[in-house]
Amino acid sequence: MSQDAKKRVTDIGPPHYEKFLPEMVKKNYGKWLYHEILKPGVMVHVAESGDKLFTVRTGNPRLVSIHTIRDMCTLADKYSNGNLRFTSRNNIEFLLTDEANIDPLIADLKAMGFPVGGIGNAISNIVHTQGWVHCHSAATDASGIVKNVMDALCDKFESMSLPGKLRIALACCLNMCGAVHCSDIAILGVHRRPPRINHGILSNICEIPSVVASCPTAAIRPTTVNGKQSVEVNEDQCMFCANCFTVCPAMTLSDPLNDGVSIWVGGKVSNARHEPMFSKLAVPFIPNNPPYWPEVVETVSKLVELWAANAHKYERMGEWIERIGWPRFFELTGIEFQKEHIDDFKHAGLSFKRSAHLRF
Amino acid sequence: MSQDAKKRVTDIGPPHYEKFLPEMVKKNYGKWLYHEILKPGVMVHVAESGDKLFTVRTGNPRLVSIHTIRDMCTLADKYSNGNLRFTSRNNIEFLLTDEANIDPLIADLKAMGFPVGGIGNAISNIVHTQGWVHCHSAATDASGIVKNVMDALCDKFESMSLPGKLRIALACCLNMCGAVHCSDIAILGVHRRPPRINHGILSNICEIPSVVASCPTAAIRPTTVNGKQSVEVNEDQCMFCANCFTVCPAMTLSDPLNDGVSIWVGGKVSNARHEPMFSKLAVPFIPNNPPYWPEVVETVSKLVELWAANAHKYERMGEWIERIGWPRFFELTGIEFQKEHIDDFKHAGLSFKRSAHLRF
Amino acid sequence: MSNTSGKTPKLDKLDKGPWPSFVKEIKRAAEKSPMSKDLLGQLELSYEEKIGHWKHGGIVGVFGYGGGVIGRYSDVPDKFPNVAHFHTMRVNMPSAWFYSTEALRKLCDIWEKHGSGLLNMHGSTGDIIFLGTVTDKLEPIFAELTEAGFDLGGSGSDVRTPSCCVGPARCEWACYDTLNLCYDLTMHYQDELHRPAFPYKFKFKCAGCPNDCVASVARADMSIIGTWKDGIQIDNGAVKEYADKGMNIQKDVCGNCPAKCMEWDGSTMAIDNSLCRRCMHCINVMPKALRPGKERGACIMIGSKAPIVEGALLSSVLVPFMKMEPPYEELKDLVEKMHDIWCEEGKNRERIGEFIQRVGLGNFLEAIEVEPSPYMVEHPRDNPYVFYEEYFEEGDEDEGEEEDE
Amino acid sequence: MSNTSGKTPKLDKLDKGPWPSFVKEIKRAAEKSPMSKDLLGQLELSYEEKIGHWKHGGIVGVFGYGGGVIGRYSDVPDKFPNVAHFHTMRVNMPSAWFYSTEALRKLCDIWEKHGSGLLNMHGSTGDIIFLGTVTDKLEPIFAELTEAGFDLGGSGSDVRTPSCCVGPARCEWACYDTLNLCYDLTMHYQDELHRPAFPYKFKFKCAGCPNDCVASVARADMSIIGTWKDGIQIDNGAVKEYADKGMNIQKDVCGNCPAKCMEWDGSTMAIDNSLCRRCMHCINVMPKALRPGKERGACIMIGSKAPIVEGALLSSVLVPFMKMEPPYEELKDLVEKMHDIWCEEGKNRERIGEFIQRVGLGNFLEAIEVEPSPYMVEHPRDNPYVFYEEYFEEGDEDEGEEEDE
Ligand code: SRM
Ligand code: SRM
Ligand code: SRM
Ligand code: SRM
Ligand code: SF4
Ligand code: SF4
Ligand code: SF4
Ligand code: SF4
Ligand code: SF4
Ligand code: SF4
Ligand code: SF4
Ligand code: SF4
Repeated sequence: MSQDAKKRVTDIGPPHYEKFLPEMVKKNYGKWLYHEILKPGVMVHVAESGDKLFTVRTGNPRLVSIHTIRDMCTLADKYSNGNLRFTSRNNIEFLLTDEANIDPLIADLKAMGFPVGGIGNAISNIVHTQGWVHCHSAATDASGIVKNVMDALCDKFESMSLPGKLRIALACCLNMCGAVHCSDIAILGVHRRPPRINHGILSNICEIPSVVASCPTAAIRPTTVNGKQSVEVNEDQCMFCANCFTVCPAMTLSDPLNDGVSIWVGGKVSNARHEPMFSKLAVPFIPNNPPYWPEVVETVSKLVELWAANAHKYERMGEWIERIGWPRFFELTGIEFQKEHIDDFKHAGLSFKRSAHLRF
Repeated sequence: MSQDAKKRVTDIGPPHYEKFLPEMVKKNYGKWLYHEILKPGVMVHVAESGDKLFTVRTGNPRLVSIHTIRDMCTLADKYSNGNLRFTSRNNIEFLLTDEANIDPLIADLKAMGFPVGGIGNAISNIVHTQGWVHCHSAATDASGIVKNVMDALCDKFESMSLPGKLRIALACCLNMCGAVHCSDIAILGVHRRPPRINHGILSNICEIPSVVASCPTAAIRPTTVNGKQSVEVNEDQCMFCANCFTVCPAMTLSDPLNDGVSIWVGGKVSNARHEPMFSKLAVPFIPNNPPYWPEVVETVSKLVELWAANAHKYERMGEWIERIGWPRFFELTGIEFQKEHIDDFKHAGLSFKRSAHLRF
Repeated sequence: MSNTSGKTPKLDKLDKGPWPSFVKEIKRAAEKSPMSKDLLGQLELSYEEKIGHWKHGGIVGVFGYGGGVIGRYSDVPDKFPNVAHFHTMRVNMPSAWFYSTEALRKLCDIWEKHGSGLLNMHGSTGDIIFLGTVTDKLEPIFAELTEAGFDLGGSGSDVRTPSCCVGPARCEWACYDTLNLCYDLTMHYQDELHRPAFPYKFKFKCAGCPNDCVASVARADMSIIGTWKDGIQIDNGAVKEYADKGMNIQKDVCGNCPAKCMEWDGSTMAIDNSLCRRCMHCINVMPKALRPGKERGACIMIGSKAPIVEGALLSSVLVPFMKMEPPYEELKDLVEKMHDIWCEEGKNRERIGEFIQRVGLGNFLEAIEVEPSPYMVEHPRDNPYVFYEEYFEEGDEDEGEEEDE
Repeated sequence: MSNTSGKTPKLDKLDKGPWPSFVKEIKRAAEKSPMSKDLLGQLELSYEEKIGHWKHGGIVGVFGYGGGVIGRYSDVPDKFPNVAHFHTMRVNMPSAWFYSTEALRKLCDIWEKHGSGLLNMHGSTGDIIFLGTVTDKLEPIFAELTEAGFDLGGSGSDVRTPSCCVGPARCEWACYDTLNLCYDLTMHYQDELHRPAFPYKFKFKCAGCPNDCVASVARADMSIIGTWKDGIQIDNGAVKEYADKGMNIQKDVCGNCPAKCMEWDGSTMAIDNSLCRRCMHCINVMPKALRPGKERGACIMIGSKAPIVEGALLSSVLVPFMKMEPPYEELKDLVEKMHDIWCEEGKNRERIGEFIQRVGLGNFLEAIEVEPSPYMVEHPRDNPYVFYEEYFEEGDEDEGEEEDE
C-alpha cells in the first residue's frame, strides 16, 4: 500500500501543448502572416516563411463515442500527420500541410456523415450543455434540440451565404453553462412552476436557514407541515431561478407540464465593430416537444432567415436589430411583444426607452 | 367677512396665453415656415404668410428686481409693441415686427448692461437655483457662482463661435432643482461632512423612525444620548444625500469647512443626433471660495475651451467625449481620475468598461 | 466679525463684470425695501462664513391651498430682522412665458407693495417666483394676484405648474399646440395643483418636438414630446441651395444622422423613413429644406426626476404616438388611471417613475390598461428571471389550458 | 408506459439527418457498454416523460482532490441499473485543444476500459468530459490518466480549467502567446485547481486578440484579451489589391469602423490610431493588408459570469494593457492579491465580479493596490452619491489638512 501511495502522482496538470503541435505549427509559431478562406470549411494560413497550413473543419455532435474519436484519429493519421484539434465551439479541425489531401479528407468525412464547414460567414456548431443526458437541473434536453436545429441549419454550416457569423448556444437551465447570455441566438431551458416541496424529507436533508437565504426574491419562508419543519414558497414571488434547488434537493422545479425553452437573440462576444452584448428575450416560452421540438426549430430557422435576408454585410444579429429597432424586429418576426419581455429585475429601468428616438 | 369670503376667488389658473401673444404671432400661430439666425442673439422666423418676426434675446440674472422688469417693459413698449417673453433658460426675448428696431434695442440693452446673444452655437444662460439667497439646503451659493462663470464666458454668449450648443446648469444641493443631471457642464453643490446631530432637540421635532427610514444606506440608527432619545450615524456609510435633513431639521449637513461643489460633464436633453444623456462626474470637489470661486470658474472655462477647440461641428460635450473616450478626456483636462469617479451606487456595474474597445 | 453694518465688501465685488449682476438687482430693490437690504446683509454673512442662514422649512400658505408658498425663516433674525420671515410665492406663469408689459407691470406693482421687490424670472419649474414676504402678507398678495388674473403654482405633493416650449407661437417645428395643452392641463388639474394629495410631486412638461426645449425628458413625471409618424418633408430645391451655399451635406447632415438613413447624391436627398429616429438633427441643420412630417402628434413619456434618493431617472416611452387635439381626452384618461394606481399604491415621497420601477412596468401597464409595446423599451429583458404567471397542474383539462394561480 | 424494453422509438427519430447524431454515438457506445445502453433507455424515458431522471448532485472524487468529478445517480436505478452511478470526470485538456492521435487513442482506451465509452469533446469550460462511470472506477481511471500524462480539471469552488484560443499556433493576430499563458497558469494553480478553497469558482480564459475566440469576456472571472498599444500596421499595396478585387473599402471597412477613424481616398488608407478602439474589424476584413501593431500585450478584464443569481456579468477592464511574457509575474501578483481579498471577504458562492460590485470597484482597487484609471469605466459616475472619505474638523491645522475619520 505504501508502495502504491508512492506511485500515485497528482497535480501534474495537462500535457504540455508543444507535444501535440504539428511540425509546421511549431516552425511557424507566432509567425503567421495572413489567412484566406478557400471554400466552406477550408482555410489556409500563410506564414512569414511561406509555409501554408490548410485547415479543414468538420461538425461534431460533442457527445461522441470513443469509436468515433478513433475514426477521426484514423483520418488524421491518413491526411494530417497524426494531428488534429478541437475548436472552442467543439468542431474538429484537421491541419494539413498537403493541399492535395483536402478533398479526399472531405470526401471521407462526408461519407462518415460529418459535414464540413463552419468557417467564415456561416453558422458554426451550437455551444451546448448536458440536458437530460447528465444534469439534475435540466429543464429540457440539450443534445436533442441541438440535433434538430443543426439538421435544419446544416446547409448554413456547409456554405458561406450569411451576412456575418451567427453563433447559437443552448443551455438547459438558468445556470447557463455556456454562452447563452451572449449569443446571436440562444435557446434556454426554463422552469415555470414554483418549486414543489418534499416536506417529508426537507428538514432531514437541507438546512432550512440556507434554503430561505438562497432565494433572491425572498419568496421562501420557514413553516411547519404535518408537524415537520419545512418551508413554503410565495408563488407570486418566484422567478424560477432554481437557486433553492441547487441548495436543497427537496425543492424540485423540474416539471413535465411546464418546462420548456425560451429564445433569446442579439448577443455577441467579439469586439469586432460593436462591443459585446447580452442576448435579449425574443420568445418567452415554447413547451418541450421531443423528439423534434418543431416549434423551436421553426422559430430559430425563421430568425436566421430574417436576419440573413435583411442584415447588412458583417452585421451580427444584434447589430442588425439595433439598426432597425426592436419594434420592427417584433413586426418582422410576428412575435407578440408581451409583459414578459419587459425587464423587471435589478436594472430594469435602464432597459426602458429613455428617449424620443422612435422608428415608425 | 362673509362678503370678503364671497369675493375671494381661487383656482382661476394662469391667464390664458392668448392674451399675451403678439398680434403677428396670433396671425401666424402654427404657420411658421423656417428661421434664420441673423447675428448673435438675433433671429428671424418667417411664416407661410411671408410675415417676419424678429427675436432679440438678452441675458438675465434671473434674480431680478421689479425695477429691472419695469425697465424691460419700457424697452418692450418702445420696440416690440409691448410684448416680450422669457425663455426656458430664463433669457428675455423681445419679439419685433420691425427689423429697423433691432439695432436700437440692442444698443439700449447694452447700455443697460444686458448682453445680447445665447442663440445658435453659443453658451446660453445658466439654469440655476436658490443657493444661500433662499434655500435651507444649499451647499453653495447659486447666483454668485453663476455670475462669475457667466462673466468669464460672456463672450461665448455674445458670439456664435462654438461647435454646438453648450448648456450649463447649477444646483446648490443634491436635490438638483434644475437640469444638472443632464447638462453639458453642471456645477453641483455638495456636502462632505456627515450630518451633525442636535441631540438636544431631535426627539422633540422629528419622528425617530422616519429619520432612520429616510437614509438610503441605512447609516442611521436610534440611540440614546445623555438620556434623550436620538439617532447616530455610521459615518462610513454616509453618502451625503441630505435626505435625513429633509425629513429632520436636527440633522445638519451644511458645514463651512467641507461644503463646496463638484463639476459634471457630458449630459444633454435634446434628441438631436444622440439620445439624451446624464452628466458624468469630472471634478469630485472644489471648496467654496466666495465671492469669486476662482477654481470653479477656471475649471469650467477650461472645459469649455477644450471642447471648443476639439469637438466636431454640432458635437455636444458628451458626444465629443464619447468619440475621444474618457481616458483622453482626463488626459486633455489634466483632471486626476480618482476613486470618486468610479460609480458605486445601484447600477455601478453597468458603468464599468465591459469590452476591449480601448483607445490608447 | 459678522456683518450688520450695511457694508457688503464681498458682494460688492460681484457688482461689476459683463454679465448682469444679481447683486446690483438686490441693491436696486434694497433702495426701497428694507427686506432686500437685510437679504443683502445676510447673504454677505453667508459669503463670509461660507454657509447659508435659513432655517429648515416651515409650513405657511394661503387659505384653502396646500401649495404655492415656501416658508422661509432666517436663523439670524436678530441681526437681520427684516428677513425673519422671507417666504416665496410661486405664481403660475402663462404658457410659454409670454407677457404683455401691462401684466408684468401689474405683477411688479403687487410685489412692490407687499414683498421684497425681488423675483426670479423664472423658477426652475417655470413659475414666477416672488422672493421674500411675510406670513401676514400672503392673503393680501393672493387677493391682488387673482384680481389681476393670476393664481399660485404648485409646491408639495401635488401637480406642479406645467410648462411648455414656445411651440407653434414661434417655432416651425411644433408638432402639436404646446401652449394650448399646457394651459388645458393646468386648468384641468387646478384642484390637484393647489391641494396636495399625491404620494409626491407630479410634473408635466410639453415640448413641441424632439429638440425638447423645456428639458421635459429629464425633469417631468410626464414628458409630452411632439413627433410625427410619416416621412420627413423634403424640399430638394432648398437642399440644393444649402449645398450651393457651401454646406457639406454629406458630412454635416448625413454624417451626423444617428440612423444612417440619409442618402445624398449631390442633387437629391433621400431618407429611409422607416429607419429615421425622428431625432431632428437634419431638420435642425436645414430648416428651409426639411420639415417634420404631416401626421403629427406626441410621444408620451413618463417618470423623469432628480436623484433624490434612488438616482436620477429619464422619462421613458409610454405611448409612442398620440394625436394631440383638444380636449385631449385620451391623454387625460391615461393620466387619471396613472394617478389612481399611484395614489393607491405609491409610497410616501415616491415619484411615479420610482413607483413604476418598484412594481414593474409590466404590472403598471396592466393597472392602467395599456398594452405592452416594444416602443417602451430600449431592448427586451436580458436576464432570465421571468415571473411566468401561469402554469399547468396535473389534471388540467387536456393539460392544454393554463391556470392562473 | 415507461421504457425498459430496449426500444427507443423517440430517440431513433434523431438517428438520421444531415448533422451527426448523438443518438448514433450513444448507440455505438452501447454496442459494447451496458452503461451506455441504459443511458439510452433512461434518455428515451426522459423523452417520453419530458423530464430528467438524475438525482440531485452527490459528492464523489479521487483521493486528495476536491474537484474534477461530478457525481451523478439515476432516480430510476431499478429500471436502468447500469446508470445507477453515472459520474463524469473532467480531464484537463491540452492548451488550445491540440492532440496527437496517439494521445487521443490512449484516452479512448482508458475510457473504454473503465467508463461508458462516451465523452464530450469538450465541456463548456474546455475539459475533456468522460461521461459516466461508477465510484469504484474513479481511482483506477485517475491512475491511468496520470500515467498517460493527463490530470483532472476543476469543479466546485476552485480555479477552473483555464482555456485559450488557438492563438500563435495558427492565427496571425495573436498579440501574446495564449497557449503558453494558459499552460503556465494551469500549472501554477494546480493546487487551487484541485483543492477548492475559494468562495466560489474562478475561471481564466485567454484570447489572443479582441475577436475573443474563447468568449472570455462573457465566461471568465479573469479574461485576458490580447491587444496592442501602437498603431495598426498598414500595407497600402495590399489595401489597394483588396480594392482592385472589388472590395468596397469605404463602405465595408471604413463604414463599419466604430471609431470612424479611417480615411480611404481611393489609394491610401489612413487610420487615426488615437481614436481607434482596437476592435479588429478592419483587420478581420483585410487580413493581408492590416495587422495589429507591434507593441503587443493584453488587456486584463475581470468578473464575467452566468446569471445565477444576481444577473449575468460581462468582464470589465482592470488593466488596460499589460506585457505578457513568461513568467507572467505581474499578472500572477495581481491574481494573488485578488484571490487574497476575495477569499478573506467574499461570501460563500459569491463570484469575484459580484464581490467587486458589492464592495465597490474603488475599494477593491485599494485592496489590490491598483490605481484607478479611466480605462476601467465606460464613463465616470452619473449619480452624486460620492462617499467622500475625509473631512475637516474645526481646529484642524489651518483648516487646510484633511482628516481621515
Ligand atoms: C478556431 C477558433 C479558435 C479556437 O481556438 O478554437 C476561431 C478561429 C478563427 N476566428 Fe474566431 N474562432 C473561434 C471562435 C470564435 C468565437 C467564440 C465563439 O464562437 O464562442 C468568437 C466570438 C463570437 C461572438 O462574437 O459571439 C469568434 C469571433 C471571431 C471574429 C469576429 C466575428 C464578428 O464579426 O463578430 C473573427 C473575425 C472574422 O471572422 O472576420 C474571427 C476570426 C477567426 C479566424 C479567421 C482567425 C484567424 O485568422 O485564424 C479563425 C477562423 C475563423 C472562422 O472560423 O471563421 N473570430 N471566433 C474558434 C472556432 C469556433 C468554431 O468552431 O466555430
Ligand atoms: C427659446 C427656446 C424655447 C422656449 O420656449 O423658451 C428655444 C428655442 C429654440 N430652440 Fe431650443 N430653445 C430653448 C431651449 C432649449 C433646450 C432646453 C434647455 O436648454 O434647457 C434644449 C435642450 C438642450 C439640451 O439638449 O441639453 C434645446 C435644444 C434645441 C436644439 C438641439 C440642439 C442640439 O444639437 O442638441 C435645437 C436645434 C438647433 O439649435 O439646431 C433647438 C432649436 C431651437 C430653435 C432654433 C427652434 C426654432 O426653430 O425656433 C429656437 C431658437 C434656437 C436657439 O436658441 O439657438 N433647440 N433648446 C429656449 C431658449 C433657451 C435659451 O434661452 O437659451
Ligand atoms: C424654487 C426652485 C429652485 C429655483 O430656484 O428655481 C426649487 C426649490 C426647492 N426645491 Fe426643487 N425647486 C425648483 C424646481 C425643481 C426642479 C426643476 C423642475 O421642476 O423642472 C427639480 C428637478 C426635477 C424633479 O422634479 O425631479 C427639483 C427637484 C427637487 C427635489 C428632488 C426631487 C426628487 O424626486 O428627486 C427636492 C427635494 C424634495 O422634494 O424633497 C426639491 C426641493 C426643493 C425645496 C422645496 C427644498 C426642500 O428641501 O424642501 C426648495 C425650496 C427652495 C426655496 O427656498 O425656495 N426640489 N426642484 C424650483 C421651483 C420654482 C418653480 O416653481 O418654478
Ligand atoms: C459540464 C458543463 C456543461 C457542459 O455540458 O459542458 C457544466 C455542468 C454543470 N454546471 Fe456549469 N458546466 C459547464 C460550464 C459552465 C460555464 C461555461 C464556461 O465555463 O465557460 C458556465 C458559465 C460561465 C460561468 O462560470 O459563469 C457555467 C455556469 C454554471 C453555473 C452558474 C454560475 C454562476 O455564477 O452564475 C452553475 C450553478 C452553480 O455553480 O451553482 C453551474 C453548475 C453546473 C452543474 C455542476 C450543475 C449544478 O447545479 O451543480 C452542472 C453539472 C452537469 C453535469 O451533470 O455534468 N454551471 N458552467 C460545463 C463544464 C465542462 C467543463 O469542465 O469543461
Ligand atoms: S445549463 Fe443547467 S441543466 Fe444544463 S448542464 Fe448547466 S447546470 Fe445542468
Ligand atoms: S426558484 Fe428561485 S425565486 Fe423561486 S423559490 Fe426557488 S430560489 Fe426563490
Ligand atoms: S438645489 Fe437644493 S439647495 Fe438649491 S434650491 Fe433646490 S433644494 Fe434648495
Ligand atoms: S446624508 Fe443621506 S446617507 Fe448620510 S446619514 Fe443622511 S440620509 Fe443617510
Ligand atoms: S421643442 Fe421643438 S417645437 Fe418646441 S421650441 Fe424647441 S424646437 Fe420648437
Ligand atoms: S431626423 Fe435624425 S434620424 Fe431622421 S433622417 Fe434626420 S438626422 Fe436622420
Ligand atoms: S482570439 Fe484573436 S488571436 Fe485568438 S484565434 Fe481568435 S482571432 Fe486569432
Ligand atoms: S480596429 Fe476597429 S476601431 Fe480600429 S481602425 Fe479598425 S475598424 Fe476602426
